[in-house]
Amino acid sequence: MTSRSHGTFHASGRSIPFRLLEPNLIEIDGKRYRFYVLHNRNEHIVWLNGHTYHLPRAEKGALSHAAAAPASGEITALMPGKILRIEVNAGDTVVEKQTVAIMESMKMESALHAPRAGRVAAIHCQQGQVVEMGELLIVID
Amino acid sequence: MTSRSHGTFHASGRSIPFRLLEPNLIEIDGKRYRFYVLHNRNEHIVWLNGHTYHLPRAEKGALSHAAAAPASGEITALMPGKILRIEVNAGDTVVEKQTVAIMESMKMESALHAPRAGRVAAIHCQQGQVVEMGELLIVID
Amino acid sequence: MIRKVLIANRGEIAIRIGHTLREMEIETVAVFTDPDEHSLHVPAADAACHIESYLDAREIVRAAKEYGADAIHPGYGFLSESPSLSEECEKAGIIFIGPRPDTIRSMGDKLESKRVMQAAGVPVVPTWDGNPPASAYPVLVKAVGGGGGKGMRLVEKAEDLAEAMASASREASKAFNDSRVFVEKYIRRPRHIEFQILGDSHGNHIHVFERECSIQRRHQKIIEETPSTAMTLKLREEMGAAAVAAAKAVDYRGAGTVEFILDPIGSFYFLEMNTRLQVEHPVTEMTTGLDLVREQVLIAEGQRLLYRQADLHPVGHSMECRIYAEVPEENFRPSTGTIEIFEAPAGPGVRLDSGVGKNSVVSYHFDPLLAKLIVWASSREAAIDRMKRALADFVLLGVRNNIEFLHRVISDPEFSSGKIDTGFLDRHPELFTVSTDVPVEALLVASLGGEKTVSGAHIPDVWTSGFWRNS
Amino acid sequence: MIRKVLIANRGEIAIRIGHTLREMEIETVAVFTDPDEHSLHVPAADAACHIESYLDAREIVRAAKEYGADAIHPGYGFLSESPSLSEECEKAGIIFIGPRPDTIRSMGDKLESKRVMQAAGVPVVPTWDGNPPASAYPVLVKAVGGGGGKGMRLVEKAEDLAEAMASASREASKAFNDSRVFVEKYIRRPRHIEFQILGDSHGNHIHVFERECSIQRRHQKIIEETPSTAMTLKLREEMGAAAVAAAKAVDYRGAGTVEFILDPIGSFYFLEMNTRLQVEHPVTEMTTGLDLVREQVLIAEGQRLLYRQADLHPVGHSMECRIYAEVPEENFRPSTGTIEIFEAPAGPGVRLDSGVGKNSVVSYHFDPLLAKLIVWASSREAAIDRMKRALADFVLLGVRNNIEFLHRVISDPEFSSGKIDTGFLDRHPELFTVSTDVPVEALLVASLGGEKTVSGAHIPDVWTSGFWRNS
Repeated sequence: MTSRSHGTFHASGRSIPFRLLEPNLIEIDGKRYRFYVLHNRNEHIVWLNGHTYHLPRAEKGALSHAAAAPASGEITALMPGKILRIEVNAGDTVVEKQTVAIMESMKMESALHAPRAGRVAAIHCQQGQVVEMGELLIVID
Repeated sequence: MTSRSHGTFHASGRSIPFRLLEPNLIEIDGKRYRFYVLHNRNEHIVWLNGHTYHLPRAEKGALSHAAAAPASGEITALMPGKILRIEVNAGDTVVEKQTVAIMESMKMESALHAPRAGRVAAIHCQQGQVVEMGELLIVID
Repeated sequence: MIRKVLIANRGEIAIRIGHTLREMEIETVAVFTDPDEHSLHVPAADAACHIESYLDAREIVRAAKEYGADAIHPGYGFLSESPSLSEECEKAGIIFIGPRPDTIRSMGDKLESKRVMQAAGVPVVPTWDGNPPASAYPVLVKAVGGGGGKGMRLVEKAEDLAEAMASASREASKAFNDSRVFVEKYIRRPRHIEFQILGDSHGNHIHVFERECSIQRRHQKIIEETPSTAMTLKLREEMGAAAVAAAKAVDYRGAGTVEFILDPIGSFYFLEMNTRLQVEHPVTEMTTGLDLVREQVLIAEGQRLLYRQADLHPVGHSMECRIYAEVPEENFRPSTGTIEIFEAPAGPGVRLDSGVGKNSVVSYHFDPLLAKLIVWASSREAAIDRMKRALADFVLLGVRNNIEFLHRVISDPEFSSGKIDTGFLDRHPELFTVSTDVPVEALLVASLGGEKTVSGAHIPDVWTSGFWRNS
Repeated sequence: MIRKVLIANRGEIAIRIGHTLREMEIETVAVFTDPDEHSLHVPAADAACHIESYLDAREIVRAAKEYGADAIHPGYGFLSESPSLSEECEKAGIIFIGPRPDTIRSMGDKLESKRVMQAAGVPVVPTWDGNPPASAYPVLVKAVGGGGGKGMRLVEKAEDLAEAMASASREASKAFNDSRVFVEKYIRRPRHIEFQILGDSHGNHIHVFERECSIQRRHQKIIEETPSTAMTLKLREEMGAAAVAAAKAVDYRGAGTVEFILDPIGSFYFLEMNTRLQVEHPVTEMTTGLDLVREQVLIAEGQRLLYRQADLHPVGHSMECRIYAEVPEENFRPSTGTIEIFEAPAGPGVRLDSGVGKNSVVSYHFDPLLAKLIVWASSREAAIDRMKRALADFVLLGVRNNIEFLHRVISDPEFSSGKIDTGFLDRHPELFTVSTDVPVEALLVASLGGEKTVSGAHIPDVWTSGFWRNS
C-alpha cells in the first residue's frame, strides 16, 4: 500500500490530504472517489462520482461571457452548426428579438434573435458557412 | 476513401491486395476482417473475425519445443504456478510416469510425472517457488 | 429466406439491427456518408458501401444491388417513413423490411392517416388544415410528412400561427422533404402513450402493449417506459383494441407503432402511426422477450406470426433513457466533439444500445442521439433504482451530454410517483438548474493534471489561490 | 435495514453483488489481498480494506467492524460455505447474508447432508466412507468439505483408489481447509441438474426452477442453461418438490442450490446442497426476473418472500458461458498474463458479468474464471444463436482463454440437439483439436506491426518467404 501516491492539497486555507489509489480512483480526506479528467483548451472537465464539473481555464472563457451577456449587441453561435440563412443586411435597422439568422445543428433549426434594437453594424458569417460554438456572427450597434 | 492505407502482401507466390480501413478493420482481397494484433516477446497473436492465431517468432519457441518433446528427460512447468512439493531427490531412480513434483496453479493441483525411467540428474526448483510456464524444473538422465 | 441485408441507417440503430441479423446468420452491408467514414456502424457490418446521402433511395437500392443484398432494413428516421425506398425496392426486386409503400404513404400523411383511422372507428384529435377557430387555441403545428418533434410548434395565440407554420414548414421540408404542415388541437397535460403493433402478410395483427413516452423535451422523447403508470387493465384493453383496429384498417405488415394522446380523464386519441421500428422499441423487447428486429425480418420473409394476442404476457418493468449530445441546462443546445472517455455501465438488467465509443467524433451533421440506456427490473421502483445506478456509472466525456440531467429527472419524486405527462419538464425548471459551486475535491482532481504520480509539491500555485472558488 | 455491506470476495461476483447493493442504496466495502491491489472489484466499491487472506473469517469480520458494515456478503467460494464466517458474524453482531451456521455445517459435510436428505425422503446417490464394493466401480472421490470440482477424482479401478483419495484429500485441504474425502457411486451419462431455492426466516420455501449444468470440464461447469432440455413438466414438478423438501429439511434461510444427478432413464438423486449464491445464478435471473442478490439481502433483513411458488413463471431461455483463463486445447492448462485488448460483446439479451477489463493482470493466485457471458432469448435455438454472435464479438487478448472453444462447443450439433450429459466433452475430442494452419490473412495482419499506415514496401521479407506457412 505504501507504493500509492499521496499528497496534500491546499485551497482556501484548508489542507486536504489525498491518496491516488488507482489512475481513476482517489481518496480525499478519507473518502473515495472515482474520477476522470479532461484538460481541454478552454476548460478542465472533471467527472467525480457521477457529477461533471467544467472549470474554465484562466481568464479567457469568452464563450461563457458571450452566453452570459447577450444584450451586448454581439450575436454569437450558441452551438456549432451551419448558417442556413441570414435575414438581415449590414445597415438594416432591427427591433429587439427580431430574427436575424437561422442556424441548423444536428437536424434542428433555430433562430438567432437581435438581443436589442439597433442597426446591423457587421455580419461576420455567410449563408452555408459552418461555425463553431461562440463564434461571432453579427454585431448590432 | 482515398485516404485509406493500402498495399499488397506477398506470400508463397501470391500477391494479395489489402486496404486498412480502420485501425482494427481491414479489407483483404475484397473481404472485410475485424482484427487485433499483439506482438509479444515469443509470438505474434492475431485475432481475426473471431479466431485467434498464435504465430511463434523466429526459431526460438523453446516452450513449444518443451511441450512437444516431453520424452527428452527435461521436466518443465506446463503452467505458471507454485511448486507445492518435490517428491524426489537428486540421484533417485525413477520409473516412467512416476510423480516427481506437485504444482499448484489457480487453486488446482497437478502432478508432474517423469517422462521416462532414469535417474534424477538435477533439480532446478525448490518447494514453495513460483515458476513461469516452460521453466526447467527437473532433469532425468 | 433473406441472406444479406443492407442497413440503410447509421449510429446505434444500425449497430443494433446488425446484432440481430448476425444472430440470424444474415450478412450485413453498412452504408456511410463522408462524415461517417470512421463511425462504429461501419466496421460492425460484414461489408460497407460509401454513399452520398442517407436520403437518396435510388442510391441506396443501387448499393444493395451492387453488394448482392436481397433486402434493405431502413431503421428509423431517414428513409424509413418515405414511400420512395419501399417503392424503389419493389422495382428492383429487393425485399423492403417494412410496410408496403401505400401504407407508408397514407400513414406518412398525418391528415390522410387521421381520415383513415376515423373511418375505422379509432378516436382522433381534432385537426385543421391551417385556420383553427379562435376557441381551439392553444394548437400544435405539425408536419404532414413526419414526426419526432421536427417541424412541430406549439402556438398559444392566433397571431403567432403564421410564423410558426412558416418555420415548421422549413424544418419539415428539410427533415422529410415535404414542407406541408397542419394544425391540431393541443390537449393540456396529455400523456403520450403508444402501442407497438405487429402484422404479418397473412392478415394477422396483434399489439405488443404500450410504451409511456411522456417525458419529452422540445416535443422529443427522452425517457420511455413500459408498462405505463396510467394504464389500467381496462384502458390497456381499449387502447390495445384501438391499436389493432388501426393496424387492420391498413392491413399493416411489419412492426409499427400507433401513437395516442391520453388526456387526464382517460380519453385517448389517435395521433399518428409510425410505420417503422421505434427508437424506444427496446423497452418492449425487455418486457415481452420479443426481438422486434427478428420479427421484422421473419414478417418480411412472408412468415406468419408465431403467437396470438393471448400468448403475450409482459413481465416486469423496463425504462429507456436517451443519451443525447446536448446541454439540457443551456436550453438543450446540441454539443459536438470527440468522445475521449467512454465507460459503459454494466450489470444485471442493463442494456446499452450505443452508436459511439471512445474516440468517436460527434459532428453537427446528424441527430444528437448517442446511445440508449435501457434497464429492466421486476418493478418500476427497482427499474428506477437500476437506471440511477447505471447512469451514475456511465462516464462519457469530451462531448457535453444529458446523463446527469436524466439522473435528476428520474430522481424527482413526481417522476417516481408516476404522475407524469408531456408537460413534466416544463413544470420542473429546477431540474435545469445546476449549482455552479465546484467542490474542492473537483479542483483537487483537476490539479492532478492526468499524471499518475503526483505529490503535494506538484500542485501549481493557482490551485492554492482559491481562484476557482469564484468561478 | 442493512445500510453497509462488506463483500468478502473478489472478481466478477464481488462486482456483480455491488451492482445490486448500490441499486438498493446500500454502501459497499471491498476487501483485497496484495495480488488484488489493482483489481477491478476494489474501485467498484465505496470503500476498500486490505486484508491478508480471503479465507480468514476473523480478519474479515474485523474489517467489517472497522468500516462500519452491518452485514457481510460472502459471494461464492472462499468462506461462503464455511460455517466460521457465519459464526464470527453472529458473535460480532453482524448480519451474515446467507444461511445459519448449522445449515452451512450440516450441508457442507457431504456425508451428513446426504443423511439429512435421505431422512427427509429425498433420493440420494449411494455413498461410502472409503471402501466401496468392487461392483460399485467406477466411483467418484469427493471432498466432504466442498464442491466445484476441487478434491474430486474419477476412479475406474480399485487399485487407483488410494492415490486418488490422497491427492483429492490434499487438494480439498487446501481449498476447503478440510481434508476429508468420501466415495460415491459414479452414474454413467448423468446430467447435472440443480434447482435454485429460496427460503425466508418465516418458514417459507420455494424453488426457482432448474439449471442444466452438464457441460463440464474436469468436473467443473463451463456452460449452464435454463430450462433444461431434459425437463418435462412432470419431472420439473417432482424435482422441484424434492428441492423444496430439501430446503424445508434444514429450514433453509437465504438463496441456495440443490444439486441433483439425473440419469438417462429419468431417475434423479440428491448430490449436495450449495448454501450460497451459485456462479451460474444469472441464468435463473434472466428467465425469472428475480435479482437473487436482492432476494438474499431482503431475506437477511428478515423480510418475507413476496411471492409464492405459483407466482413464478420462467420465460424464454438463458445460457451462460464461463470465460476462463485456460487453454482447452492443452488440457485446460491455466493461463496468466495481462489483458491487453478487451472488447466486450453487447446488444439485446446479452449480459457480461466480468471481473476483468483492459490492463487487468491475471495471476496464478486465483481461480481462472475471468467473466461470465450470459444471454437470454425466447427459445434455446435463438439463445445459442445469440451466444455464438456474442462470443464471436468478444475480443480478449493477452491471456489465453476458452472463448473460441466455447464457440465450438455450442456450435456442435449434439449440443444443439440438447442431448447432453456430463460426458459430453469427453465424447467430443475433436472440439479440442484446432487446425494449426494459419490463414494467409492472419500472416498479413501480423505483418502490419500495429502501424496505422502500411504499404507493400513496409512488409519485411520474412512475410514473403512463406516461412509461417510451415508453422
